[in-house]
Amino acid sequence: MMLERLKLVTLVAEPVLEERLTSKLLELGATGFTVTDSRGQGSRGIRASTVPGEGVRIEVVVSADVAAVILQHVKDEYFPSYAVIAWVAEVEVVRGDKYV
Amino acid sequence: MMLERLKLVTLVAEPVLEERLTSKLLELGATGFTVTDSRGQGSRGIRASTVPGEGVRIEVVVSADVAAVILQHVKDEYFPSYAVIAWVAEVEVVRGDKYV
Amino acid sequence: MMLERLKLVTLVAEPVLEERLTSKLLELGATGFTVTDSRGQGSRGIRASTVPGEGVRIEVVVSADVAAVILQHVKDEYFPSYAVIAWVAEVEVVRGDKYV
Amino acid sequence: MDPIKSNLLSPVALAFALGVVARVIKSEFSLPRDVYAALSVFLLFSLGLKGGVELGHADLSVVAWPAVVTLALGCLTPLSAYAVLRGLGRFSVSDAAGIAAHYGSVSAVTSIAAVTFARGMNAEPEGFMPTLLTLLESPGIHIALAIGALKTAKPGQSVKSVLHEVLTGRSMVLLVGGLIVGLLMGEQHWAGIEGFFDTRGAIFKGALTLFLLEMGVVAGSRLSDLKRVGPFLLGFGVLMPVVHGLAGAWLGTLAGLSVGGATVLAAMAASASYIAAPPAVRMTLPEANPTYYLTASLVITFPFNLLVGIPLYFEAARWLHGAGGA
Amino acid sequence: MDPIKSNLLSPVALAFALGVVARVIKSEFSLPRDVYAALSVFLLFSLGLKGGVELGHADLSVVAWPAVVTLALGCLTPLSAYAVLRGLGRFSVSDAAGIAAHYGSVSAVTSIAAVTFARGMNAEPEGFMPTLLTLLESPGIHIALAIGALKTAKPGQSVKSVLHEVLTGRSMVLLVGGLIVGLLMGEQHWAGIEGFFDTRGAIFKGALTLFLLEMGVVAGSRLSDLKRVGPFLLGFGVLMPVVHGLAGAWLGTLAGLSVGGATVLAAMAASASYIAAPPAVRMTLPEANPTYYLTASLVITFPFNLLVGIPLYFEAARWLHGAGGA
Amino acid sequence: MDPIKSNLLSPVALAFALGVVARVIKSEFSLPRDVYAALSVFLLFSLGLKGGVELGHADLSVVAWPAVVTLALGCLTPLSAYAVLRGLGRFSVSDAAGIAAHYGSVSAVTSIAAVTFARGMNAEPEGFMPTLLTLLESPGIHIALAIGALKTAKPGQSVKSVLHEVLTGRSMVLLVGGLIVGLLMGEQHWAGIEGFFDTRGAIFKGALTLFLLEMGVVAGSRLSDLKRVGPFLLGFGVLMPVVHGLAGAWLGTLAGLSVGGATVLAAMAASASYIAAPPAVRMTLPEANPTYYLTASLVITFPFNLLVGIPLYFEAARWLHGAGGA
Ligand SMILES: Nc1ncnc2c1ncn2[C@@H]1O[C@H](COP(=O)(O)O)[C@@H](O)[C@H]1O
Ligand SMILES: Nc1ncnc2c1ncn2[C@@H]1O[C@H](COP(=O)(O)O)[C@@H](O)[C@H]1O
Ligand SMILES: Nc1ncnc2c1ncn2[C@@H]1O[C@H](COP(=O)(O)O)[C@@H](O)[C@H]1O
Ligand code: NA
Ligand code: NA
Ligand code: NA
Repeated sequence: MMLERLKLVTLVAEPVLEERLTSKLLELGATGFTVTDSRGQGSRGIRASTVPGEGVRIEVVVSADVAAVILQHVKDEYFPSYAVIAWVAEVEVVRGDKYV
Repeated sequence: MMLERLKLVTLVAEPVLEERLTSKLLELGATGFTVTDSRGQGSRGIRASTVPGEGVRIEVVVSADVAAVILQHVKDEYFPSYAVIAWVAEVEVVRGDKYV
Repeated sequence: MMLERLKLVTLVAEPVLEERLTSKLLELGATGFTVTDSRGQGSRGIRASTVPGEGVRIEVVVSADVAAVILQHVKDEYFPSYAVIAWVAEVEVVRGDKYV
Repeated sequence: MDPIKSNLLSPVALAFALGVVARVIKSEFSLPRDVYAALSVFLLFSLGLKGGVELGHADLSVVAWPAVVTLALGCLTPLSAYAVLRGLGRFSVSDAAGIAAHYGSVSAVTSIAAVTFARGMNAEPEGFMPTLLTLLESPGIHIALAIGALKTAKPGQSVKSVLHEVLTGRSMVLLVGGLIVGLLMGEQHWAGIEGFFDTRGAIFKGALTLFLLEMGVVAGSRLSDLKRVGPFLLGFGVLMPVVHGLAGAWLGTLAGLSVGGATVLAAMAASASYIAAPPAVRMTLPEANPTYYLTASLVITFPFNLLVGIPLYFEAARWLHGAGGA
Repeated sequence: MDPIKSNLLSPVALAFALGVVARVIKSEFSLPRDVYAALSVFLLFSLGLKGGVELGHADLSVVAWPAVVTLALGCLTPLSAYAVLRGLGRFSVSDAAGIAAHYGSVSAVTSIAAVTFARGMNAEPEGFMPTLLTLLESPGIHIALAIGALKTAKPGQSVKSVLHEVLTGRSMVLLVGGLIVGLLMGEQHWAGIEGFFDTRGAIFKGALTLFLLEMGVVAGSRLSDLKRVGPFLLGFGVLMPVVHGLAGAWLGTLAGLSVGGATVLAAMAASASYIAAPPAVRMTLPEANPTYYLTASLVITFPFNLLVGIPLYFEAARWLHGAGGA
Repeated sequence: MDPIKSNLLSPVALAFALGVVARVIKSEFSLPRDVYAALSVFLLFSLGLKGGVELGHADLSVVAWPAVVTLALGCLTPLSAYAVLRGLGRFSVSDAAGIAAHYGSVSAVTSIAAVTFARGMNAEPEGFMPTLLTLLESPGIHIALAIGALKTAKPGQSVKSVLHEVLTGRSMVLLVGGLIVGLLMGEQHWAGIEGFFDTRGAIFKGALTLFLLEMGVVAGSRLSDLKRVGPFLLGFGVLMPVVHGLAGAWLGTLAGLSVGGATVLAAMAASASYIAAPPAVRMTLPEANPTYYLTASLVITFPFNLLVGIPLYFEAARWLHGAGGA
């Protein structure tokens, strides 16, 4: 089967950022996203939400270019003041043309 | 430590498909699966469940062969009419022989 | 942008182990972790929790060395008697120096 | 106050409207998923229990005819809906069958609202209405799905597994299970829990109010879909219930139901399922567009019945009873 | 109606049966996890509060002997369970200790069902029963885990951390915390919230009914495990409770408890924990097979006590009181 | 019993303390997130409904002055808090504005606790207090955020979107929505659901007790943050409420409120928001340290008001009314 090589960007962020981040992702070129609720702990320990550690885990399958733009945006806009982590993995996607 | 190179297939699908998909995965050769609840948005915008965007995120660690069979099945059976996305990543698994 | 190549270790384990595992992860060198609730099925079928299949899915971004130590620990301490699965993937991380 | 106005100012109608408004002003407010589910468990189980206790007092001969007409409505309403959608609306087989499955089944909350309304009008419905509700829930779904399965080449899932799905679904377990539990436990045990489960009590009505607040949010979040379904379905979502409702009021009256009972049967016939039908249709008729059936049942027909339909069916039932001699 | 039959037709027993049936017919019905947790919070906290209010009225000298025999039961029941499982059942040390920890502890819901049952039989239990419940919860777990830890080389987790886990577990916080809050707040404040938390009220009983509906689902989903545990454990899950229950009824009567109080103490002794014990055992004795202890406590002993055991202990308590002169 | 002692032994105060203790002893106990959310929906909606029903009876001229002083408090309290934090406390603009937004807004639960307390002291507050609550919720947040936005270069998010966020937030929808629903539905419909939603009833008080149990857990889990905020904020979290509370009691009395009403207005002015303000501040002033504003409002000011502040404001209101002639 034809699989397309794409990037899977995963962001874990404070819940308060969910709506802002997901609309930005679409704006930056993502065609969709998947969100799950999470809890966790990090090194900076910004205890940002009423219950410390609550987060949203946002996954987005995108082209390498869009991935780079997303990461740059997250780094510039969110890393300085928010509890956010971002990582990228290589994935192969079925009908990947839909997501670029 | 001995790690086995295997495939991690991730499916995000409408909740109504959970049971059907997971039994099929086992039938196709998976030895297990992990499910989390998700919400999201996609390009096709089938507003399939009462609350649009609700989904289940199914992860399954399998051999490359089984991965191919699973993806083919999902593509043929579900892509035409259902809100489903599928991607595959390379992973290394502890005691990977258990999962093939 | 500078991205650091790191490892993403994912553990799916019985809920009863959450606290023990996450503190151990920090002890072994992880700087943080992200947890989501899951359900699933596996080959060993230890029906460990009141509701069979309930689990916690723990993700941790670490250096390759720490990843190896974590996997060894999980293999030695948890594989014999607990329902646990562990896999590792390659990821690229924004500001990855924070996580090593 | 006249029935329609009183109905529009009832807590359930106002709570539903508040939910819709909250969504229209883009509020993030919504009840947690699990709490919404818990409320529906409570409402359905209460309905079943109370119905079971009442059924214990009922004379079988009094229940027989209403049961027969209820089953008749369960067979006729999906057929009439299918015929209208296919013949006049030019919908595809899958879409027509999918929508018909919803209108052939029943919305428990609409039936509860009708019971509350009738009581407020001093027309206490028969105690065995929950029994009729369970009879009406599944036949319509199966008939419509059977049409769809017969007429389309590649059914999404075996009919048998979907039949099982519907018959063992949440509302069936709670309603039928509640009925049996209510029947078996008897008056004395019921007395101990009546203060909690009584469908006439404040807890039940309060839970219903909160449930409708969230239903308003859900309906409101699909409001934009109204544009996507086209004018035919808009009209269908209002007129089909009226036809089914009047048929229900008429058959109910013929079968000997009181004004209250005929009103509730009418509301049940007029209502469209939005709990049992959607997953069954989604699995069996994947080509049917969910936007059509979800919007029609949830965004058009449900609020129409809640706000306008129920008082209308009540007036019809009253008129039919008057014509019948009272 | 005779006690056993009346008990089988109580809402809690019927709701439990309905939950089991729902799972047997493979219904997808189940209460959301969080709602189930919330119900148990409400039940345990109500029990604690009410117990605290009652404890405020109690004479310390009246509580002393019952407390002593309760602690004695907390030490004896894990030992007897361990001896039987190891000696007769030939279970491994871990398995025997793991199961014994469950039977040495207590199921709060069984104790609540016993209170409700005794009241229905006009044998109001002493108000300080919740105090006894808290005394009985943890010793058994610790004794059994200590045996397991001493006899197996590699304990899963330090005994200290598990001890902490059990003593600060949800049921302990709610029961002990509720007791203290109830004691401190006094009658006047209690009057303001009694309508909500009263363990005799409809809300409490309704919540208990819903809780048991879900417990039925949980037990039903483990029903297939009955085949895996073997005939010995099946017999153990029925006979061990009877032995512990009769011991409880006898010691309770000796300690001066009323028929109702002795029934409840018996039910507590007979019951097996399925909230506090499973995680403690899972962490400390990883080699113990969870299928054994979860099936025995949840699928065998819990329903047995609920349906048959409680009326039996009640008859025993009545007989013991009769023999004792009344 | 004297007010303070009676207040300390109220179920809500004790439940809060129990929650804190549970966390201090490192218990894993906590209410599920969704249940906590559901309780707050119920409390806020009940408050709104009841307030709406009462508003229907109120004379507009009686409400006018209290509304004016409430709005005045909504403008003054964020300014005074900002001035103190910046001038005396030497906090950064962002931190000062972020904390001021919390103290300019209001904690609904504190206001509910004040209503319950005043009633217990036979000083029934005016029925339109929930109306004042809605007036007081948002101005303070907006004023403080505006200061922050004007004085810092790079605002986290457009002020417009945050204004929308606050005005359509959960508590606004439930309070304002509830008010309108309560106003519209009228006495007769209210009678049917009063047993569930009545803020004087046992269900409301029971839900409040459970809510405070969890609030105790949340506050307890942030207890260690007390060390991080420094002595100034500790003092601020106790003294600022007293100043705002006395101002509220005085202005309320001037505006013609009864002792009960003035107490509740004082408690509202003294309270710091922990539902509406935190996300608004987090989005608009990302440089403001959340540990400061969450610890001050949730761990210091909330318990202070709950345990000591409310009785104090009550005494002040009584004294002011006495001085005013009664
Ligand atoms: N090394 C890590 N691995 C996985 N998740 C992490 C890691 N570090 C932080 N996180 C997640 O990112 C959130 C914020 O972390 P931080 O900004 O470092 O305090 C945490 O609550 C975790 O959910
Ligand atoms: N590009 C994407 N990245 C991550 N998840 C996606 C993406 N596109 C779609 N999804 C997920 O797949 C579901 C269905 O998408 P679709 O079929 O494209 O409407 C959505 O609800 C998302 O959860
Ligand atoms: N092949 C697999 N792919 C993904 N998750 C798995 C797989 N096998 C097991 N799991 C997860 O690991 C848990 C324990 O599995 P096991 O120990 O094999 O019974 C299951 O409940 C699943 O959540
Ligand atoms: Na219908
Ligand atoms: Na026991
Ligand atoms: Na304030």
